[in-house]
Amino acid sequence: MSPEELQEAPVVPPPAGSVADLFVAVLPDVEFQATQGALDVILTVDRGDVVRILRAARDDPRLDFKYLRCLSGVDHMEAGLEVVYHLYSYTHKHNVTIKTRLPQDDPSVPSVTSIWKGANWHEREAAEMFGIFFEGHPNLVPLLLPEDMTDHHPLRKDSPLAEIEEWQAERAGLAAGETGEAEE
Amino acid sequence: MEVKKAAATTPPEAETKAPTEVAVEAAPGTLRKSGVEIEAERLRPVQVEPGKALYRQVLPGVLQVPADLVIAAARKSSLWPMTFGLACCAIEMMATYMSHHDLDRFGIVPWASPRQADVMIVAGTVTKKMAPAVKLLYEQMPNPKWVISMGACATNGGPYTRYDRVLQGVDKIIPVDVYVPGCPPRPEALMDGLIALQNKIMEERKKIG
Amino acid sequence: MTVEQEHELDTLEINVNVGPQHPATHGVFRMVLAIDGEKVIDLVPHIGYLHRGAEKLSENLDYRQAIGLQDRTEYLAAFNAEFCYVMAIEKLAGIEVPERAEYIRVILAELNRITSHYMFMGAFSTDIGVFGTAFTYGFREREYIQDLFEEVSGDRMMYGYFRPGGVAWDVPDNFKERVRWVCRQTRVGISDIDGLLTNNEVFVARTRGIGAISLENAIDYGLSGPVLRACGLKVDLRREEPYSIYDRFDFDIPTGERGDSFDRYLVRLEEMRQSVRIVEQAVEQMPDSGPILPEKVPRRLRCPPGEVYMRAENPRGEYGIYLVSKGGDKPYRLKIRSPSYCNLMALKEMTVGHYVADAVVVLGSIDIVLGEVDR
Amino acid sequence: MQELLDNYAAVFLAGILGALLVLTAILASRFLAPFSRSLGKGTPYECGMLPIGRVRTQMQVRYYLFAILFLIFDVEAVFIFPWAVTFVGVGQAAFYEMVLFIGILLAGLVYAWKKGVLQWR
Repeated sequence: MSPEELQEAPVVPPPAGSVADLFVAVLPDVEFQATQGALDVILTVDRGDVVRILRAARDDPRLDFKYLRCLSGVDHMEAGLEVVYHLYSYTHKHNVTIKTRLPQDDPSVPSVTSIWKGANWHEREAAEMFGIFFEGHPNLVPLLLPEDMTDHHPLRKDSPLAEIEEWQAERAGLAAGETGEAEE
Repeated sequence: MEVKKAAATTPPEAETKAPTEVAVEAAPGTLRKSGVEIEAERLRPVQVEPGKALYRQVLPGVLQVPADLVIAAARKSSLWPMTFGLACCAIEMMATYMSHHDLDRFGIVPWASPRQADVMIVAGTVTKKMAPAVKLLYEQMPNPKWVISMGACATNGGPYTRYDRVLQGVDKIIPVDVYVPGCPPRPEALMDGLIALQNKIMEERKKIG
Repeated sequence: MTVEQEHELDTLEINVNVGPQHPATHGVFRMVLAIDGEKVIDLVPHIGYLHRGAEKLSENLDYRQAIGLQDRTEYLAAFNAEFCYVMAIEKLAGIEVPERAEYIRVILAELNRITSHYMFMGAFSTDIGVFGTAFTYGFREREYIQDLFEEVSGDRMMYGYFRPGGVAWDVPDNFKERVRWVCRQTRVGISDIDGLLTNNEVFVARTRGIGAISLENAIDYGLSGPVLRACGLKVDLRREEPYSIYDRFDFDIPTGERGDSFDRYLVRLEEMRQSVRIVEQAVEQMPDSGPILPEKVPRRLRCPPGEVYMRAENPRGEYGIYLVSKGGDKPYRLKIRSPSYCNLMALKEMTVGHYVADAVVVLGSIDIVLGEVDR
Repeated sequence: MQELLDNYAAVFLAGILGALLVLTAILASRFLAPFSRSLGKGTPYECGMLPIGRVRTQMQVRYYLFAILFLIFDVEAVFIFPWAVTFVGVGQAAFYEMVLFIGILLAGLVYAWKKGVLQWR
């Protein structure tokens, strides 16, 4: 998939009365672009007011997004890194996806562990897999990689897959069933 | 196993040094050792010492043959595997232990601690974070010990072999006796692997030492 | 021994390492318990011992090949994982699934939920001390269902049977009788385990009140599935956001009151009965013939650019697939939101304060699958 | 005298067989198993990880109480076994003596229970 073939998703305005309008009502001063994804509405927000909009999303009774479904990082190569928050409300039964775009050279975004305790490991994983720095995260230590491996970000698009090494046993003459030379 | 160990002690250092080291040197000359380099020491193959049994020195040669036969028959009919389930193969291994495919009839009793285990069935993907633990557990097992590499992941990385955090085969760190193919191998395949191991124990009874 | 005297006898806390190779950690999960005598003071979980990069590899496989990795990521309920991944592609590419394929999928996914819960029953009761009995019951019943899976998909665990748009090939002719037979056998199996465990005082004494978590904390940690329903919230994705054809079946959603280990066990036990009910209804309503794949699905599927977060009700909770496609035949980014990963975050909250022996019971009650936690 | 000797002969024989069993068990493994000292073999088993924390930490004092209570009731069991074996032929008086013996220890158990020693606070 050479980079030129990558096409961006078309921007489809969400239907009237969707969650986007609720957000406009609750936070009139925060500007965001809203598109209609395959299942739920997607709001792209500047990283400065991510915490503000997410805290309002959780606390405001009209939105009431108590459940942080999923927090993931996406690597868009030159277009920078992206952090995606999926939220769901048990009372109003509606969904929203909030995204922020981070520049490639300074990928840092304030942490949301103060809003949801459930974001802790998601952020640690995004940090170690993409190199995104979450300010204010209590314990940003690699989770899936060994603790002392802080400079290796496997999920980045530029980190290559491993080559297939030779199968150990054939070369060292220890293939299964082979009893080796030295007689007892 | 005995000769394998003798053979194993000479080549691993020389030859197996190549693949794991080559992958490491590629890292740029960063000031601080990169995480991957720190990891390289942990992934060094295990140093295997061949054990020396007392009865080999004491008993005259002609008496050793029947003694070997009896001891090997005893060892092969009570193989205690260490419960060492890593991934999906572990579920299939448990299905093999349980009543439908019952392994107890072979005298194979799963045992949790390495101190009383004879066989280590490596069931699942060995990642580079787990490799030091696998090595330590292998070293902690008492000496007539064997290893069954169950499934494609343990044999050479399986479907995850192209990911750099996965060790491409458990035989990079510990010597393996029987490879059981499959992803996951059917319970019958695992039983076939265990029977192959039993035959191997009978064949190599003179070398177990 | 008055409380003041006790303070002069303070002791250093001991770090117990319940490490990667441990019979009670259901795989390669490691937690370091700081204990003071018998009480657990602190718990530090370590995961990543089975991190095999399913997400990274999926970015280099095309859409059909990545189905195999989904089976191996959630290896106790592989049909459910495939179901969620395949529906994510269908939502993105806008593929219509024929009726018969939908029914086959629902039947197999629900039966797989039952096998996963059987595994839970066995493992959970072994943690408590019912060594082997419930394990043997559970695996004996699993074999019956796995035989059916083998007849349908050709494999016992790694099926690779669902395709974007339906299922790979048609089911054998005696599928309906076999499913009815398996349902009858499963009802017997469930009553066996129910009789063995539910009213067993030792089982209740070891699990009632252990590892309880409040509903607010559960939502805050993002818990989902039986662990959340045990806290009393009646939430099930098959009823909340009905996907596929789950809105055609009537089944009720079991919930607990106190959110402790015993309620989680009860919720899962009742869930098995509801799954059997779903399967029986699905077999009755299933059309006898009809296409199992839409005609126009190209072999090398190319999804239009866009993104979707598809979620399905997995035996352990909400299994989500966040699929970003940039128009090629390979997923650009595939994030697997695994329920065990999120449920495990609350482990420390549930365990601190209990005895050391109960730490293992709480871990067992969350029912984690390490392939899913570490991906 | 002869019959006395026979009894002791039986006990003596049982002792010999017991010792023989234990010796063969230990010596056989020393004699047959191929021993090898490898680096990792000596390390304490900690689920695959290198041991963390100090080994010689002070134990909680409560464990001492459990140990003592166990010791008392274990020794009591040792006294009850011979009585239980010769229960029929030993006559009425021995029965009441044993009931008294068990009663005293039961009082000790009730005292410990009320003191709350059995609960791990």
